[in-house]
Amino acid sequence: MAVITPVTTDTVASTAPFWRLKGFPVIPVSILLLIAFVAVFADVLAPHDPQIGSLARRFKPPFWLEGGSLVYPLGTDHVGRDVLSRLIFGARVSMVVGITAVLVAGSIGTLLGIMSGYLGGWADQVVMRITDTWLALPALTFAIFLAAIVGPSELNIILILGLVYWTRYARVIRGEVLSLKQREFVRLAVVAGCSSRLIMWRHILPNVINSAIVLATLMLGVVIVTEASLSFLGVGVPPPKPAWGLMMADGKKGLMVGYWWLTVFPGICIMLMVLSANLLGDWLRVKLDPQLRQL
Amino acid sequence: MKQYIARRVGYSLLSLFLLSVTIFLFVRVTGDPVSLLVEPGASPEDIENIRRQLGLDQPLWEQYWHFMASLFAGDLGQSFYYRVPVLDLYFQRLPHSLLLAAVAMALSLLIGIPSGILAAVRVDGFWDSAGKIFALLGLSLPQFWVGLVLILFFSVYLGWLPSSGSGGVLHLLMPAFTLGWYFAAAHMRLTRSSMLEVLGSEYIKLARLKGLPEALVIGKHALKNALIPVITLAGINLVVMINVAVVVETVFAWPGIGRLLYEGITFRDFPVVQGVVIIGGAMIVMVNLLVDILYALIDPRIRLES
Amino acid sequence: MPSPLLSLENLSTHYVSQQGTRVVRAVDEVTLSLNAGETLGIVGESGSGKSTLALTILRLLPAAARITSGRMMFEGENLLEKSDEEMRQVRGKRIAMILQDPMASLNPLFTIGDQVGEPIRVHEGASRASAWKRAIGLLRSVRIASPETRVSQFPHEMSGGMRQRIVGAVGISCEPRLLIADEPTTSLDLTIQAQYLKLLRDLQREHGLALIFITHNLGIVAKMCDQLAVMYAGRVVEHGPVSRIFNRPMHPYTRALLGSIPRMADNRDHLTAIEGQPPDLASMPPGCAFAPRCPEAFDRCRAEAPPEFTIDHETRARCWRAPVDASAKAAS
Amino acid sequence: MVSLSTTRRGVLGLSTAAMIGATLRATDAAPEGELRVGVHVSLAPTWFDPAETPGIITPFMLLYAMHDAVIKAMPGDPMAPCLAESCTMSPEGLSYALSLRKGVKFHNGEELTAEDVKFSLERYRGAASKSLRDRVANVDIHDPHRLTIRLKEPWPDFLTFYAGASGAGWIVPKKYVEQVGDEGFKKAPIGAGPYRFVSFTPGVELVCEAFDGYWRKKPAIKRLVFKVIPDESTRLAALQRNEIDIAYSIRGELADELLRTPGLAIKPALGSAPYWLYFPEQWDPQSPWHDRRVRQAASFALDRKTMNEALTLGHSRLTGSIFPENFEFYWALPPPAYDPARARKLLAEAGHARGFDAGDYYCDTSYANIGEVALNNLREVGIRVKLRPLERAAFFKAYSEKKLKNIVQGASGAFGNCATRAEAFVAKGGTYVYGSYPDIDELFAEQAVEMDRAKRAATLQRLQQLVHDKAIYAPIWQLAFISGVGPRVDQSGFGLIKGFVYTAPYEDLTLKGKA
Repeated sequence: MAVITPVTTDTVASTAPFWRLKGFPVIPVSILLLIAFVAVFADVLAPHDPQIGSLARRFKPPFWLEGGSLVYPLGTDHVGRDVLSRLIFGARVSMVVGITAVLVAGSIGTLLGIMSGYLGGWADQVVMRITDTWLALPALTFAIFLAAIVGPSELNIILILGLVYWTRYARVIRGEVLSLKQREFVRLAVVAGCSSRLIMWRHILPNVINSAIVLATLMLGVVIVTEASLSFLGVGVPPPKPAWGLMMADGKKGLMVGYWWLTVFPGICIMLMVLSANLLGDWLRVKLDPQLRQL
Repeated sequence: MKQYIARRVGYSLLSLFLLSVTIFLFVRVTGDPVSLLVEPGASPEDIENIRRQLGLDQPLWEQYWHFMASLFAGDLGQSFYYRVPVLDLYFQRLPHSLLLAAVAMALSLLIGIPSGILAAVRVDGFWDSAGKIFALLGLSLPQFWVGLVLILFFSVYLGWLPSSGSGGVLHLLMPAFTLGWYFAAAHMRLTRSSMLEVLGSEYIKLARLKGLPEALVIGKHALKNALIPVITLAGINLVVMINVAVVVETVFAWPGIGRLLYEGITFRDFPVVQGVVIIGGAMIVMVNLLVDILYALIDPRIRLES
Repeated sequence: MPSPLLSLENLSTHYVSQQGTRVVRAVDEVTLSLNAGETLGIVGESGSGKSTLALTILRLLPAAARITSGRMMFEGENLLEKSDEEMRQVRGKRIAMILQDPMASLNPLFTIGDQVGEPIRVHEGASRASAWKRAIGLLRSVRIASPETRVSQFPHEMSGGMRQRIVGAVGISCEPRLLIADEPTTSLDLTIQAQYLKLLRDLQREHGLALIFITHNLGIVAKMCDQLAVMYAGRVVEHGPVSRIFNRPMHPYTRALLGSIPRMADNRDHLTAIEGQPPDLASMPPGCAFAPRCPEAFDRCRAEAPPEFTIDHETRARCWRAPVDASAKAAS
Repeated sequence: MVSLSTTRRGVLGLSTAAMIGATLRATDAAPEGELRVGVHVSLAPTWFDPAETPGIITPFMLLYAMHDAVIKAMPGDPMAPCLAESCTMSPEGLSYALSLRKGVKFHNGEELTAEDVKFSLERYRGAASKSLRDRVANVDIHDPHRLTIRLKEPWPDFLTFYAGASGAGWIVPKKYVEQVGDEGFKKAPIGAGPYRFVSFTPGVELVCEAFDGYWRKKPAIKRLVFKVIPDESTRLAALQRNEIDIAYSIRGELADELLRTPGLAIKPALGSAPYWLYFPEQWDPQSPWHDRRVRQAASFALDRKTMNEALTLGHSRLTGSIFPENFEFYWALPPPAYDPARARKLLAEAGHARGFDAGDYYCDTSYANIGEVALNNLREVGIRVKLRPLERAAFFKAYSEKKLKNIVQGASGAFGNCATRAEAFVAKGGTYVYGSYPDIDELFAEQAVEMDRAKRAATLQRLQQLVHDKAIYAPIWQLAFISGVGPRVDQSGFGLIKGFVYTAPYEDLTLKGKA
């Protein structure tokens, strides 16, 4: 039978589509929960200190290969650190970096997006000019400069990623606000004499929060992969912190030499996390978009 | 309409001005090119000498004034590292970047559009998931890793493709794929959502009511409409690709703009960084401007709103 | 009596939610028939299942909808037994439909000629050139001035009324036996609306079309239709000749509708004169769906849904009172 | 050139140079084949012009191919007369008489004369150009092949700078340069070296072709291609695929692969940049680093040998000095022993029996791998630090602006001698000096005015002793630069010239099967 799919409108325009999954995305959410679990209990789960190694036992392969042992189940890296322990602690670093960076970007972007969209005029001009400038500056360039200014540390990487990516939020949220402004309840609130601040806080924010959440899940992936690229360019999370992106950048040389476990394991972790976040985001799009709740 | 365009152009120029100040200051506060042109511990005389040669002994505002004045004269200055005009460098690299971006975009659309259509037409089916996940994978893996795995497999192991550099078509394949794959997810998503939107439209309903075969409904009526936003995005992304391919260009030793910029940053080659960022910014601002104006021409509501 | 062109028997279409827990009976046990050349009006409030019924006849339902029971006989064939491919060949060729929003029904990126001629090319295998020629003729027959130039223009170059008529031209392009018009005039202003209705009637006469006219405007029904089916909550609550229903409505809902009849001039979108809300189709009351709003409801109405009573060969109604009233009237 | 060890005064005889020329002179067969070199940095056109030579070693990679010098480092002789047949210093040290080799031709066929030598020296504006200009009075040309460089005052280091630490002694054709100008010269450089410039594509490659008329010998290989491949993994892949024959800078585990892949060879060359840890807070009485025992402990904690094995396959030279071994006035110090027990004991004596949190460990991102290992070593004895790798430009900016704290991992490959190195890194007021000791400053001031070389050497040795005794630095090593060589190469040229990390001299390189 031919299919006519109901007309749907995207809340988040153009950057990503609305997605339909059969029910709850069980696998992606389980993966994310697992990563979160590992991140929280890293201290208990990790068999070794992730930051300490010894050159005497560098490049040990995973246990099932010749020369590997169960002491270091997934092998050791170029400084002789346990790859499994680094992956486990890496979950924490990547989760913290990813989520906080998205929060930073999301808060700045949502706030400015709302102000820009609702207040219009002068405020709008300032915010939009800044976003234009930001967008014209390649993200990595910007990140390298910021890294040079503030120096590398986990916290600074979070700030950098947040500062690089807030504009994406600002643009989307502003667009949403512009259409919300035309809606009855906002007009009613204006007529009822609510202050602009109250309207933005009480009426606009709750209505854009869904889009912000959806965008956040999609941005999580972007942020984590960017973090890896920054490490590749030498301005990411500083070693010996076990971040997945850093592990990949550090281990990339090993790839050519047959030490595949150095990059493949963190690669799988990043891939699973990013894929899951994206699939969850796409599902949330459908769930959180009121226009799609009818069926 | 004229007024609208004039205003948008004005904003764009303002943005570019902000960009020029930002990049001018950024590049200066974050490092000293002289310390990179000599070994640490070089004699103060040599350092002073180089500083004078590069014009870094002048006060900041004077440097900025000089930079802006030359910019309006169409001169972006001389590279500290290469000691040749930045524009020369830029136009030597630009064809490579354009080529890479164009092929990468073609590959990206080749992945993104079919998987997007499949995802929209076969919602929740096997092909939906397969296409979706394939397109998303490009986004989920760091480019440097994808690049190295490709080199390892196609160059070292199979020996089919040259590992790096530029030259023939074969040189282009791996970097273009790596770059294109990263962007494929965005094109897939937009194709999918745009396709779904179009499929829900009245004219698609009518096309079906006419008794057209499904292939004709999708391939003719829906696709052509659904591709409009995708092509718009592709246009913007093409410009973006030219400017952000640092990682791919580094891994594959591709002599493009991204690497020029990256090396400019690492050497604090102020004129190169300023020049590349400003030209890149102008390109992006211009494309956005064009899109805005085109949409305004199509949709009068936008004009009223802003 | 000749066998009707279209007869629907006990036709039901349900929407099933993804989890399978919610079932919406959008079309429920509908029995209708229509003879060649006749016009059947279907009226009802928004959400009463009119449009779903139309799409059910064409088997062009959304993914979540299922035709759960019944038969659809068209020219002696059961449409429900046809394969998707066979069904596709029915659409546009033997049964055509004009959509609610003709303004949006034309693809903005293709020429008028292409879109009007398309069914001819697909169904009759006509060449591009001959389809083009036929399209010009069709435009002329829907009273489009200078069709030779219009044919190579794009939809945005046309006025609303013209696009409306072009959609009509698409509908009749393959000379179908049955044309379904789903509220084709709601988006038009009054003069154009009247012109369009006249056009439809002319076309019907010229081509011997059977017409199903879906509307909520009883004024139009009075002008256009031979038969009338009144739908409420997915069911046909009353069915019969227009003149009989207007003069002697059997169902309280029909009476309420007639009581709130808008004039032609009164282009209201909703029938709001009846108090209360239509029921939630997913959780229907056990009895008659109209009972909560019905001024004449009694206990049985609320406990047990009434079957379709056939009062005479041209009068059927779903109301416990109908047979009683009918006999009362007959007696009087 | 960084490699020069001692300054030769007096006559530089013909002997060594002539011998090298004789023994290495190959057959007169026409050059054939192509050698492709994978280069780790972007080649800059400034490097085609000796006059622009900055104070880094990289440009010499190209100078050795396209140009020739009056005197330059050659195999077996760090100061081999090349374009000069002899160089004689006058007894009072005020002038140097050069006698040029006859019949030397530039790539355009013109003969190299004393005019070109004078022009090149006067035109020179790169590193150390000010020192040269300040001290050189004038250049007298006697005839096309004889000239005298006169100094304003005796300058014992003249040859160090003229023949080594600058590009002033590398000769460009005066007539040609005047004709095409500086810009034109960079676009189509002409020199007197064994290879002539063919084409240059920025960011991609430089192509050179053998110059049949090279005075020393006819190069064996027809074409030289320098390909820019910035990523070292990609460089290795290109070498494995025989896309290139020589891959510069293959580090760490990638070098292991060179050993493992049949046909590939590893070519380590010792550069002259020592690496060290610096303790910028040692002058702050509040800081734990104020205690010399703590600084010594840090040095004892470093397992330099294992680090060397792991990161540079044992090819780096462990050192106990921040001065490179080939510098004038160098005083050899053995590398400190690896003795964690002693380190812990010293720490305990200093009141840190349980170790202490030592703050940050700053380094240049490109050498964070050293830092990662050092970090583990330090932690093992109880010095807990956090690695803070800074991107190169930012690192040196912060280092020189004295913004770094706790531990700094530094390095220097600057030209000069032990005095210049001490000036920048030890003596009061130096660019990278966060604090100083009066006795050292005194010694430094003393040597600066000492004209007697032997006395100056003694003073500088005492200074080096003090730097060691006070544990101002914890030196690590002189880093080995490891390159890979493919199966087609016979003589790769690595290590022929002491202290030079690139392949040279190019005319001596050969491919297999092609004599």
